[in-house]
Amino acid sequence: MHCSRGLEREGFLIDKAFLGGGVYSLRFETKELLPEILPGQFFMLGPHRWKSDPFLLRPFAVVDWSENDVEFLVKVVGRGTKDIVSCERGTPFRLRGPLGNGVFTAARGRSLALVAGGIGVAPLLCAWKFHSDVVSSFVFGVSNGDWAGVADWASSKVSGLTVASDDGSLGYKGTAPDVLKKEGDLIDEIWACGPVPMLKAVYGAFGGKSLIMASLESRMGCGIGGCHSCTVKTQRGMLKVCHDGPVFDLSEVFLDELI
Amino acid sequence: MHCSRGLEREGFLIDKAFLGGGVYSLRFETKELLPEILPGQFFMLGPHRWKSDPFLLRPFAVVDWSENDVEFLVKVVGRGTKDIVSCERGTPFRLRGPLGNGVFTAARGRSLALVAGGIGVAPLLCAWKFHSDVVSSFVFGVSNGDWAGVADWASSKVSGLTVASDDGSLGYKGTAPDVLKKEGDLIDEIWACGPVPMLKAVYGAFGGKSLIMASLESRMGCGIGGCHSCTVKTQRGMLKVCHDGPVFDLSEVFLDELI
Amino acid sequence: MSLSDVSKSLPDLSVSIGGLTLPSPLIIASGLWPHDASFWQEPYSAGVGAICSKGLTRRPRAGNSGIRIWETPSGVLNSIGLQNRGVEVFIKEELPHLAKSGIPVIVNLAVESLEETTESLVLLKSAEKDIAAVELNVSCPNVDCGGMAWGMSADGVSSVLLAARKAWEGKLWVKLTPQAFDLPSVGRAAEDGGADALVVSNTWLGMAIDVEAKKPVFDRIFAGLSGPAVFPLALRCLYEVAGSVSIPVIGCGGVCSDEDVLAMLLAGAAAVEIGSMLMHDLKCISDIYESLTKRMALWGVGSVADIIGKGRGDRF
Amino acid sequence: MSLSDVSKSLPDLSVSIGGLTLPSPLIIASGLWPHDASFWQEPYSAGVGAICSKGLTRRPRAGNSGIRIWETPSGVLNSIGLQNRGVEVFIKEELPHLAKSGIPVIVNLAVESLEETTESLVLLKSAEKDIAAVELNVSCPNVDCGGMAWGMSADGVSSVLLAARKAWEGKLWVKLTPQAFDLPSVGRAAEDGGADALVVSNTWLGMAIDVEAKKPVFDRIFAGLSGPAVFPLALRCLYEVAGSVSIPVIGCGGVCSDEDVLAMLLAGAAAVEIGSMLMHDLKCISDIYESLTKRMALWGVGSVADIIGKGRGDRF
Ligand SMILES: Cc1cc2nc3c(=O)[nH]c(=O)nc-3n(C[C@H](O)[C@H](O)[C@H](O)COP(=O)(O)OP(=O)(O)OC[C@H]3O[C@@H](n4cnc5c(N)ncnc54)[C@H](O)[C@@H]3O)c2cc1C
Ligand SMILES: Cc1cc2nc3c(=O)[nH]c(=O)nc-3n(C[C@H](O)[C@H](O)[C@H](O)COP(=O)(O)OP(=O)(O)OC[C@H]3O[C@@H](n4cnc5c(N)ncnc54)[C@H](O)[C@@H]3O)c2cc1C
Ligand SMILES: Cc1cc2nc3c(=O)[nH]c(=O)nc-3n(C[C@H](O)[C@H](O)[C@H](O)COP(=O)(O)O)c2cc1C
Ligand SMILES: Cc1cc2nc3c(=O)[nH]c(=O)nc-3n(C[C@H](O)[C@H](O)[C@H](O)COP(=O)(O)O)c2cc1C
Ligand code: FES
Ligand code: FES
Repeated sequence: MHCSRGLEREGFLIDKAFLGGGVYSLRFETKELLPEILPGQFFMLGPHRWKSDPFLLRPFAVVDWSENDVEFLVKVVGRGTKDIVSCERGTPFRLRGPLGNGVFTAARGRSLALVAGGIGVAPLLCAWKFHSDVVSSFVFGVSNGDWAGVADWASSKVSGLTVASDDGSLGYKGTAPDVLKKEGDLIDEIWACGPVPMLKAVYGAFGGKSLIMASLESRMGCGIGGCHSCTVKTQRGMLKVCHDGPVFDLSEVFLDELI
Repeated sequence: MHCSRGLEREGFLIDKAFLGGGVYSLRFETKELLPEILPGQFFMLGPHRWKSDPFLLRPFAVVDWSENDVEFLVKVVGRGTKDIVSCERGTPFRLRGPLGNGVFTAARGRSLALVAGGIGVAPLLCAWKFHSDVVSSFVFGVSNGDWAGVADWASSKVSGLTVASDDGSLGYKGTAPDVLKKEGDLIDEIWACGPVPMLKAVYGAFGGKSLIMASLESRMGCGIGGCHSCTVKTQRGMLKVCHDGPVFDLSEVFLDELI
Repeated sequence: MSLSDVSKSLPDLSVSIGGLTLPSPLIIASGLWPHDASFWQEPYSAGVGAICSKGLTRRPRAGNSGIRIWETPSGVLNSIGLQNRGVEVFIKEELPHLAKSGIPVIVNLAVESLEETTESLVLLKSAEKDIAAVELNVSCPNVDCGGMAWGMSADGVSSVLLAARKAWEGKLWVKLTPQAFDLPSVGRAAEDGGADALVVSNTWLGMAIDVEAKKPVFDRIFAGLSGPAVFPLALRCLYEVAGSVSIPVIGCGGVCSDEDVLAMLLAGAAAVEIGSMLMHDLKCISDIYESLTKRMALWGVGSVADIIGKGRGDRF
Repeated sequence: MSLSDVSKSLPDLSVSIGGLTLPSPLIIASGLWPHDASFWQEPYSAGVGAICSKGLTRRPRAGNSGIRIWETPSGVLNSIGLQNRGVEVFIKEELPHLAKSGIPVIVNLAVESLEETTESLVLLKSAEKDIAAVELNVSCPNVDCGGMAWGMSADGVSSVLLAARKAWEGKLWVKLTPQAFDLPSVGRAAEDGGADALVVSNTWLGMAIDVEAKKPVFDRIFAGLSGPAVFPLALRCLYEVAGSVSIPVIGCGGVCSDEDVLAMLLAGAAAVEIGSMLMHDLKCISDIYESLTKRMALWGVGSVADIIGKGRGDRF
């Protein structure tokens, strides 16, 4: 390996835990020291053995990090994630990051709620860890009991985590926005991450009242603003999730154009 | 897996040993019982994780086999062999075989010599094991001392193996055909496998006097005579190494057209 | 519907291609499968709708010298050069055994000159009962005279069809080349000339260089690219042609999975041919057949016809 | 020579392309690299011979709606649709910073109408000193008006060159499309029209279908295929064009390794452009540069010029 590879880092998978619901926690040890990572920032990654198929690295939000290790939650949804979680401990990985300039920025003195849907909990765990002092509540919505392991795992990290599930099999019955609505109307700011329908529900309930900062997803090529693959339509034009985001002020985003 | 997959079998890598000279011995346990395998027959194989890149299975001669295991020698020469030997024990493999109709057939009552060059020793080890009663000598030529591990390993299987090396660092100094020439002129039949120059030397020294049956190599697609990728030019036309061979009467083969 | 209910209502995978009914939309493409009846039966025959013969010529051909196959990223370059024993030997020594298998035989006939094509078709007529269709190959990139040249333009295809239709009244497919500039117009020429179906398409012209030897890998320099790498290109060609003709179009190029088959069908294919994937897995067709059946059952789709063309956008 | 001796006689990797000297034959292809000077320096700049800008148009373009990138076997389909801020903003806000990097800037100009092309070139003239060459992109498959249409025929390319050469006297490259029927003739038209070099070529027209959604993945249905999958096809195109023109030809399509670069050079390329591989590894170029240097030293080859065209067979 070379002395400086810029954002291209190498890491070894040192911990892998299956949490249920198709979700794994993966921890990598990096060879070099990591720079400071801000909540919402992400890495693109894949095992070194990916040469040309799979070809593209996959983006994942940082859940936690220290000087030379970094942790992600990976939900298996397709061939890339399937292959990533099949790797043994010790497997060398390509880790490109930290990426993203639009991040969750702590706003002291305001009431701040975090709301996560499913795997969207990942960047919010990072936000909580580094800004727990300013967070007033954290709601984690999941579809059903398959997520019990993930919910337990998250609860062990976040004191006072409120869990909700669509079918009531875990925590409150209802969606995360539903629960948030019950928690009180006076929220200055919301940090959100989850499926598009959840983001729409949050915006429907709190748009105009609270500032809603949401971490968005998009298919990515480069992760550095070069290829224009990952754009979302906003009031400021087509913006790049990898470079201008992934965290955006939801009031600027054309929610109906999200894929 | 299905009940009958014909020639497509599944096996697990159960043993891997590095023998030096870039050569590994690999042993696979198969799920189903194997049919009888004749010396010279081969398998096309690759780890199950090869989906589209690498795409083609690689051919390897059977070294040894029993009801449900089969052993190969694999020399690393390119990306496929490199990836194959990097697999851990337990890795599931696709094993297509046994393939080949032109095989080494024992000729009782005649003097028979085996001559191998480098990795060409593989099918001859199988021939020796199943026909040691009819073999009068077995010469194994290698380039240099890098092959010491392979030569030791082969010697442990073949009593009376004669080793020769180009630079004299192992056994006799000289090529395998040189050594064979010294061993005596009256050989009825020779079974040979090795690089094209070796085959030419054997033919130069014994052609017309002894029947020379040689296992040839060629780039392969299907292994079953379907794709016409693997042909060699012979006096009977373009013949398929996978289907008509891999063992051919060398007097029929246009040696200068071998690649 | 859950997977366990699937067996209750197995969908019908048979397809009809210009009047020819096949038990499955999965056809083995030309040049991959041995003319050896022992491979035209279980377990290899499971799920197979038809098998195309190796490209045949009027007279035997030895094929090309030198390296004939080379792996590329997710693809395969080949330069076989139509090695075959000629139409006559095929009819006498091979076809009868293959036909006995019960698998529909598609005879892939490589167009060299018009005369040879006519002669071959006249010979094939004598074995008509054993031939489900003739697939005219105007698209082989690996030979000098004829081959792909006929398929490059509408005019070339028209003259081939004119000659062929005089000698052969049975089912006639035309296998196009993606090297043609305007595939839809070539396809329309074939339709106008009386083709019953089109196959879109053959291999893509590529090459490789052996860097250490500092020379082209193949004696003929260029070779044909196939395999998963070309799937997105083949799908686009299929989509264009299927939108431009009214006869059935069979998709071919890089099909490897039930997803690929469904993509081709949704784009308008009446069936697919599978070639290179068989080198990767001799039994891929039965696996694809199974997963296709399951997926169709899950979708609640009763027949292949209900899928064909259902994924087309508004272009063409 | 052994590897340890390599450092003693490092070969010279600079190349000359129609009078323009670049420090390395490895050029970053258009559409992959940010117009952000922080990426135009170490460690990313190591081994880079030049960088092509994103395809620019006379006026800003928002690009295409919907999914813009899709992975295929060893390849990538893209449908970006030339999102860019327009030539004027580029000249004012971006180019000065990029030029300061010292890396030669190749301005990729997407040809829409002839008028717009002329206007853009006139504007670029004001920044001529910061521009190593203009690369006319007559090959973008992802836009409606113009784009690829200009590159499909010799006539189209001739008219573009006629207009362009009136407005731009600096170095002029033309980036061809592999969708053209007769690339050599299109290449000759560009040469005759005064191009200093050709780039062969852009992406290959493909498509994808989202099987579960039962519809095309891309809003525009078709998209451009790039990446390792297309390398054998791109190498063939390069080989054909390099044998048909006398200006330098730059290879582009699927280049991922030093072997690929050498194959392109041996086939006749004067340099290469590397695109998709950068998505796989932002730093691939410096790795390729290093291994290329080592390999050339092992071969005992002192300069890139000694390799160009040395692997050509006798065709063309
Ligand atoms: C900034 C960012 C952060 C992310 N953080 C996480 C995370 O912390 N944990 C996690 O599990 N996932 C995260 N994702 C999503 C993750 O990147 C995708 O699930 C993954 O790339 C899918 O790869 P695949 O090969 O398994 O899926 P594919 O086989 O390529 O596709 C399967 C499915 O995944 C979806 N998908 C594919 N690529 C993306 C993508 N880039 N973004 C969103 N959806 C995609 C598609 O809609 C498709 O339905 C994040 C995505 C982004 C953009
Ligand atoms: C019938 C038969 C039996 C064989 N038995 C053995 C064996 O027992 N042990 C063993 O180590 N090797 C054997 N080989 C050779 C082995 O198949 C190749 O070395 C292997 O396929 C190379 O794969 P690769 O991906 O590593 O090489 P690639 O990267 O594809 O190519 C690297 C080099 O390998 C050579 N090569 C590639 N494919 C073949 C091929 N099919 N046949 C010959 N050379 C090839 C090429 O000339 C090239 O120089 C046999 C080949 C055949 C045809
Ligand atoms: C080794 C090989 C031999 C082939 N021979 C023929 C042939 O004789 N006639 C023909 O029409 N097509 C031939 N083809 C083309 C295939 O039938 C098919 O059209 C092409 O490979 C694309 O499909 P695939 O990607 O599924 O392989 C051959 C392909 C390969 C790989
Ligand atoms: C995301 C993406 C965007 C591209 N944008 C442009 C462009 O704006 N102008 C252009 O001429 N080519 C563009 N291309 C084509 C590349 O420059 C290159 O010609 C092509 O991708 C083939 O090379 P590759 O296989 O190395 O990527 C783009 C390619 C990709 C993948
Ligand atoms: S992923 Fe390339 S610009 Fe965002
Ligand atoms: S490898 Fe296909 S015929 Fe021999």
